Amino acid sequence: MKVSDEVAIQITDMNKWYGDFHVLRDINLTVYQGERIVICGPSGSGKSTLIRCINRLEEHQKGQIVVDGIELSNDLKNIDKIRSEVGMVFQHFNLFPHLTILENCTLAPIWVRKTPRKEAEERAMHFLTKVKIPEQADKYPGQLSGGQQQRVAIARSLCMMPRIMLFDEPTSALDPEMIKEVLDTMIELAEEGMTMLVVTHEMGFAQAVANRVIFMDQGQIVEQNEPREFFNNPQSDRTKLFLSQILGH
Amino acid sequence: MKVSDEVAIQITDMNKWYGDFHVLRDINLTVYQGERIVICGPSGSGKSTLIRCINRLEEHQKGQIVVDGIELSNDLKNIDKIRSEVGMVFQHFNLFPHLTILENCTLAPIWVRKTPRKEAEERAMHFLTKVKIPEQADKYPGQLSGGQQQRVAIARSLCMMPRIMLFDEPTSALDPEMIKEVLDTMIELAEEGMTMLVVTHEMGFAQAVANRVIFMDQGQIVEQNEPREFFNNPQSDRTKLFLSQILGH
Amino acid sequence: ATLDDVKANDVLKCGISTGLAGFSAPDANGVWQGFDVAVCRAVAAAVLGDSNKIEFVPLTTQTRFTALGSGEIDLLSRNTTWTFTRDVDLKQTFVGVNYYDGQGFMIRKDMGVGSATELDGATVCIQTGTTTELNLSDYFRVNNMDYDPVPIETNNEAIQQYQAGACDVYTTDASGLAATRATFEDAEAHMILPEIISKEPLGPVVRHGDDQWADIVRWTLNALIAAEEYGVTSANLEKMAEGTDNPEINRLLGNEGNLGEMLGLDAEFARRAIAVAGNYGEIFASNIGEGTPIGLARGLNAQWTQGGLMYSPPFR
Amino acid sequence: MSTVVDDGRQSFRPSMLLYDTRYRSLTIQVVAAILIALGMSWLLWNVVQNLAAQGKDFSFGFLGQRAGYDINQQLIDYNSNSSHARAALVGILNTLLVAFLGCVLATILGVIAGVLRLSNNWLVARMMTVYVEGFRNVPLLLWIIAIFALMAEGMPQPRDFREGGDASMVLDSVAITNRGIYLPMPVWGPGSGVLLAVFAASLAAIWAFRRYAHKRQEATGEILPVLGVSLALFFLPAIVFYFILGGPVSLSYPELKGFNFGGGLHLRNSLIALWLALSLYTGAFIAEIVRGGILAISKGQSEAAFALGLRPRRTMSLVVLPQALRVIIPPLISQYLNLTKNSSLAIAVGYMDARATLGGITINQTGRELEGMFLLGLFYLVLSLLISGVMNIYNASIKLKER
Amino acid sequence: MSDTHAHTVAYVRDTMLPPEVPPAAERGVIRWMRANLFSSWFNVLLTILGLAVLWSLLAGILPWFWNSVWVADSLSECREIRDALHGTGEEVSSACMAVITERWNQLLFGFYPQDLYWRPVAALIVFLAALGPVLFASVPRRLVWFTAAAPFLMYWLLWGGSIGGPLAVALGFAAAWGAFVLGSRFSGALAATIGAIVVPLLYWLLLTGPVAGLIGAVIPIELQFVPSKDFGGFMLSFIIGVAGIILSLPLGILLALGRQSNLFIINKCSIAFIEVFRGVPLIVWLLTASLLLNYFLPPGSNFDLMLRVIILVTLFAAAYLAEVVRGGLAALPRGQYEAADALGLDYWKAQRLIIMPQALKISIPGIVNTFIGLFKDTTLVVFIGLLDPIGMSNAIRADTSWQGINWELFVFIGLLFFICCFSMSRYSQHLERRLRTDHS
Ligand SMILES: Nc1ncnc2c1ncn2[C@@H]1O[C@H](COP(=O)(O)OP(=O)(O)OP(=O)(O)O)[C@@H](O)[C@H]1O
Ligand SMILES: Nc1ncnc2c1ncn2[C@@H]1O[C@H](COP(=O)(O)OP(=O)(O)OP(=O)(O)O)[C@@H](O)[C@H]1O
Ligand SMILES: [Mg+2]
Ligand SMILES: [Mg+2]
Repeated sequence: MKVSDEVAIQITDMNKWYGDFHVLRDINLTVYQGERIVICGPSGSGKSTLIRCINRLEEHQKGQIVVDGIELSNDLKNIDKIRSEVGMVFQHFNLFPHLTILENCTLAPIWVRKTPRKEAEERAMHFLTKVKIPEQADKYPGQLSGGQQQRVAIARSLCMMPRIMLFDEPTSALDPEMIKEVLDTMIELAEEGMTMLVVTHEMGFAQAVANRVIFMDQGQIVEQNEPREFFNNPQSDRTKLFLSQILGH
Repeated sequence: MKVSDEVAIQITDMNKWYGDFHVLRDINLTVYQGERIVICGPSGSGKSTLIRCINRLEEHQKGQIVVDGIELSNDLKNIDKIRSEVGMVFQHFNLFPHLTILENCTLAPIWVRKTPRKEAEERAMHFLTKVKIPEQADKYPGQLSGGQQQRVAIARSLCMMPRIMLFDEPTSALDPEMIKEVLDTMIELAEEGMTMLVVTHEMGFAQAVANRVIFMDQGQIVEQNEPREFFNNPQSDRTKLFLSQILGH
Repeated sequence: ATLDDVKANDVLKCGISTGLAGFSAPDANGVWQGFDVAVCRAVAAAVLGDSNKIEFVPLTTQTRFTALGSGEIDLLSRNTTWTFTRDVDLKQTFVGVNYYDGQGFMIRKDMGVGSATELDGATVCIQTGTTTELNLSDYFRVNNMDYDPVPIETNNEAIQQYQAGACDVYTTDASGLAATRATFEDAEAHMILPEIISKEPLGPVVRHGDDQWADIVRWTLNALIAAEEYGVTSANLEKMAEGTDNPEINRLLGNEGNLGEMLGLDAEFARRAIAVAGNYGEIFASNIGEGTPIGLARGLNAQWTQGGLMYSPPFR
Repeated sequence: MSTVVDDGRQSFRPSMLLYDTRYRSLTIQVVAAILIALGMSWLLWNVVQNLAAQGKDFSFGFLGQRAGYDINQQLIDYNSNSSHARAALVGILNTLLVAFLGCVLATILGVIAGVLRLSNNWLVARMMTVYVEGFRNVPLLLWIIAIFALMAEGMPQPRDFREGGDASMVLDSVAITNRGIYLPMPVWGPGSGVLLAVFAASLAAIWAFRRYAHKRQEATGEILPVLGVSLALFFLPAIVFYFILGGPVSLSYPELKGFNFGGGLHLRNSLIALWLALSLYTGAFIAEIVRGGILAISKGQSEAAFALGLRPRRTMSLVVLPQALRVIIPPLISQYLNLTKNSSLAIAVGYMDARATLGGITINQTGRELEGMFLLGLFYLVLSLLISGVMNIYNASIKLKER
Repeated sequence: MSDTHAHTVAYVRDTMLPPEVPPAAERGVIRWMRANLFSSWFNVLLTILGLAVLWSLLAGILPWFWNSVWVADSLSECREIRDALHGTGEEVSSACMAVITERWNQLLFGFYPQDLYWRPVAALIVFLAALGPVLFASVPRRLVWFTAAAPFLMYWLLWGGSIGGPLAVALGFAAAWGAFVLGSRFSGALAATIGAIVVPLLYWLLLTGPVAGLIGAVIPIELQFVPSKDFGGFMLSFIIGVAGIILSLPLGILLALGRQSNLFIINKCSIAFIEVFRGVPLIVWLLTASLLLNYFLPPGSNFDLMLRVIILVTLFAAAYLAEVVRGGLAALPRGQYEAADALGLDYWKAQRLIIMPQALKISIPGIVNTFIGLFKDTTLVVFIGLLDPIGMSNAIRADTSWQGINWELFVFIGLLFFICCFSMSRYSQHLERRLRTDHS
């Protein structure tokens, strides 16, 4: 798997507070183009917050986040630019229930990218085929299973042709059978060289595709390493403890 | 496990109709003190109705039910007496959401048994400890998981010191992990010699603790036997069919 | 100016009552009829040449003056009493009197009351928002009597309350009482007490500060009154309009002089006004006179020549 | 790779007013504030112009002038020589009176109808459905007018109470006429102070007894008959003392004098009609709220209580009601709000409420519609803000319990 | 592991029992009566009480209605006919329904010209048809255009005049749309929004008149003009109610957004507006419309009372709708906002494409209920001299022929309102149920 030297995301000394609560502390992270990073850590450690900061669903208070050469600041234009570069897949899919699958996928290209409808639909069908549900295009989200919905959510993000994809526990709301469907889709994506940040506890996935695994605790990056080292030879005690719980059960 | 000769429940030629629908037909059943009976059967066969008749949540129209020597009739005093002798655990727990766990457990002892509050609370804590959630006593039901709620429901019934416990599919609304918690609690109870009537499809539980398994269909008791015989050597065709479905999946 | 507006819109906006028997009420075809309405029609005919170029705006007691003040209507012809405060303080201009009324009392005969002075302690039904309330209060206070007012929003409800005996007495303008009594199933069982406790000169009202318009309405009304005085009726109007030997009639009907032009209208304005429904007497007779269910006698509203108060200044 | 870092952090550029999240909201708010202020001042400017054109001013001086009209129902002293301000006050008190009475009766009717709609008595449940749907789907105004008319036509006139008339007083003390209901009125004689004191004492005793009963139950589990004892404490001492003191409180009975009944307490038809109509109408809405509240408590709750041996009455008071009330009370209070506002329909029956005095006759007599309507609106606004304030406090308090 | 004990009886049933009929007391009518009418002494009491009430009501109403006189020219004629039929001796209660047969058209349409009754009816049909795309998912989306055009069509049908007027006004919206599209193409979204507000305003202020004339000249389609003072009866109530709801919807949405907004000034202003309009009774607002609105407009401006009423009713309804829509907004999961953000949609696009379509759908039952309330409340316009059904009944009773008649009119009006409101409220309950199942 190739990883270029180009920096996709550069986070420097980033800090975030919720009110008085210090959620993220001095985060430093460089993600290269084409890298696939898995983030894990105990609940409440700030994983979600970290990736939500990257497309500015949350505001950080200190430090710098540069995505694709654009610094995230209060400038709305930059935010818009970054958001259309960065796709995000949520734990609960968050499909738009009042639109068909196809409309879900074409909405942002049409209204944000100003793609002609026809082109947008073709592209949507392309990505829906990729996630293996082209035949569902005219259904509504409520008519699909969880796994299918999550794949639609992935296709919806892809339709914006993002250079970076963020996944926030994309499989944790799914039944075991469906997890596999979604992971397969993600693996396929990874193989195509998409830059990906994935919050997940699916260690199998991490071992299969990640370039790097990052372990967070109490708002800090405690350890990062390539997957094999990370799982077989964790350095920090916290990581060891965490891994014993995760893998044990 | 000891089973005494004393009769706890005696049902003779009992019939019940819902409107024109004949739900229970000629039920004859004798339950001895300390016996543990599992009732199973296809959906709609009248299992719930049968055990609800025993504490008069439903009225029967023909035949006789004698609980602990008291015949169930329209006499309100008898009904009250029987209800405080017979505990019941529902499929959906039916905890009182506006009261804390402790208050749920002390409500009936205080208002029905006229126990002083202190004593009632001590007893409640005792039973909550028994079902392994003493630390939740001050929470509200909405803050507990399903398995915890069902255990509270069991504790709540136990606080009335009933001589007989009825369970109506106590685990069927629960997630798999939680089923175990609740079954463990019930097994413990069984081991203490409580008279129990349990409507359940947990065949493992039946084999582990039941003295007798009763199979119902179309409002009738079709077969009853001790568990080993019942599972290994069912007599009636219906029972065979039912067991093949239940155990198969 | 109002006249220009009216001409420009080609319609006269006339404020009337939302419903008062004999004075303004819609018939089965939705056409407004009545004594007050006739004044509007006469003005419309005089100004616009067509008695149907009117927009009737039904008004309640509460909304009438505001509607006039804000220009929502050009002319208010809604049994409105001419009082000092209304004229001076509330800034309305009363242009004349088309009906001399007075507040009276109606009571069941079998109550055995013969005079308003015997009404001590009575329950009195009364319409709110009118001068009636103030008059009533003053009358009982002056005569040192007690009463229990039952204020009601509409005439209909007042009648219903009165008929059901929820009040002993119904008080309103005597014309209204008569009109009301006439429709009772047992009209004979009710009487109107002899006392009239107030003066209620009812007349059309226009906005303060537009003298020309006030003159037009005033003289249209006067034309109707004068026409009766001179015997101009709808029957002989055509003939008289050809010219008579009475110069006053000639001036009235526009055959002589240029009274119409002075008003800013044409010479035949009065002729058209009279042509709508006849002279004052005819209007009276056809809407509220003794031949109608209302059955009002002319009384004070007879011509001055017949002992009444109807008196038009000369057309000269 | 080189990153183009936007170093506009420090330096301020005008475009940031629009595109910088920090300033953007400020910009929008300032623009909105300016627009709103402009709109307001435009309206005010027009008012000033119009007032000038009509030669009027804006002043509340008219409130001090003599009102000159009579008000038939006064909770405080008033006659036609009083000022307009006092007339307004009389009207406001009348509004509050009918709103209060209406809320009480509407609640009673609504609870009864809501419970009966769930009754297993088919006939009664159907009749309650007809009541609820009938009142909810026909304009309140029509009901007010109809009930007023019905009362006028359906009840005897005072003269029917004369010799030979076909009406008579209930228990010789209450006269129900089509002018209203005449009730006996208590007359406080000497010694009635003692009676009041006794009454206050029994209220205190009830409170003390309840506390004692609670303590005792906590300690021994015994349940004392709280309701019975409370009722006894409420009535008995007062009655006993009444006779001991030789009946210090007498009743003045209504009596037919002249045209009307005199003496006693007169509840006017307009008040009763408005009160009934408001209560019946709002009661229909409350019935639905109550029904919804009870239905929201699943059957499982009462079954669980029954299975624990709780009697139906205890089940109601300990399990169903505490839960149902949480669902019921917030919408109930907004119904109170509606009822209060709807009481302004008093205009249809000539009940002299705030709208009729301040917003009606006073405006009519003085021509001060701007000032009058302003005060009237302010009164209603303050009233509803008060009521909804209470509602918010209550909502917050039950939320707290749920945690 | 269970040990056998003495009592265990293995038992197998070899023949299944057939269902039996329940004992006599548990069957048919008897059971029904016992269960539904006489299940306890309290219920017996209730049943008897209920029957007594029912009896007394029916005994009063039925003969009155049964003896109705349907054809007569006046109340006195009614009485004569009644006396002729039933004799003068005793009091026979008899309704004089002739007032309805003679005046039903006024109660329904006011003074609308009789030969043009088809127009309000057609407007009603247009209204119902326009609701289709909003209320039913099965109706093709494209018909939304018809819904958008419906208000103008209804206006034209009701008031008549040249088709130029409504078309010219509608063009303003087209202009707004055009300005928005052009603006967003060539400059930012903000410019587009400003353009979409300013352009139509300028157009309406300056150009509508000439454009209307022009269109009128080009397309000479004209209906007879009917002034709004001829509107009355139910038609008036309905128009005020419908106009109030339709016009208040955009304002209500904005207020709801304002109330949800975290911009301090906008938030507080929205709250103030909502509280003021909800806190003061409608009748006070109506009196304001008739007594005061002119004070707030430039001197000399003066327009139709009905229009003024519609303006205040709109503001009033907007405050209520804002709360309804706010409920719908609150019911949307946060994820929907976040997903829209993450896709790069800006605030207005997210609102328009994602949030509002869902929130409004959830709010439809609430909107229908608001409409029912408003429709009933339109009867209050009687107090400012508009001739709604109740006002109309007053006017009819001012005719000497019908003075003194009451109940027949009340019953007729009440019945009509009941039918309208009851069916609407049933429908909204149905919607609520459907929404509940849709969402769970
Ligand atoms: N909007 C918020 N306001 C205040 N605190 C918050 C908010 N969102 C999250 N937090 C807190 O911030 C901390 C980090 O939250 P975050 O969701 O990032 O954790 P996480 O690592 O994703 O956990 P999980 O595995 O449970 O999703 C938690 O302690 C959480 O309680
Ligand atoms: N209140 C009722 N009125 C009418 N019929 C009822 C009522 N309750 C239950 N029934 C019917 O009686 C039959 C027996 O119901 P019951 O609940 O006892 O079945 P069950 O064996 O417990 O089934 P399940 O396994 O689904 O709980 C069913 O056909 C059911 O439809
Ligand atoms: Mg998370
Ligand atoms: Mg069951």
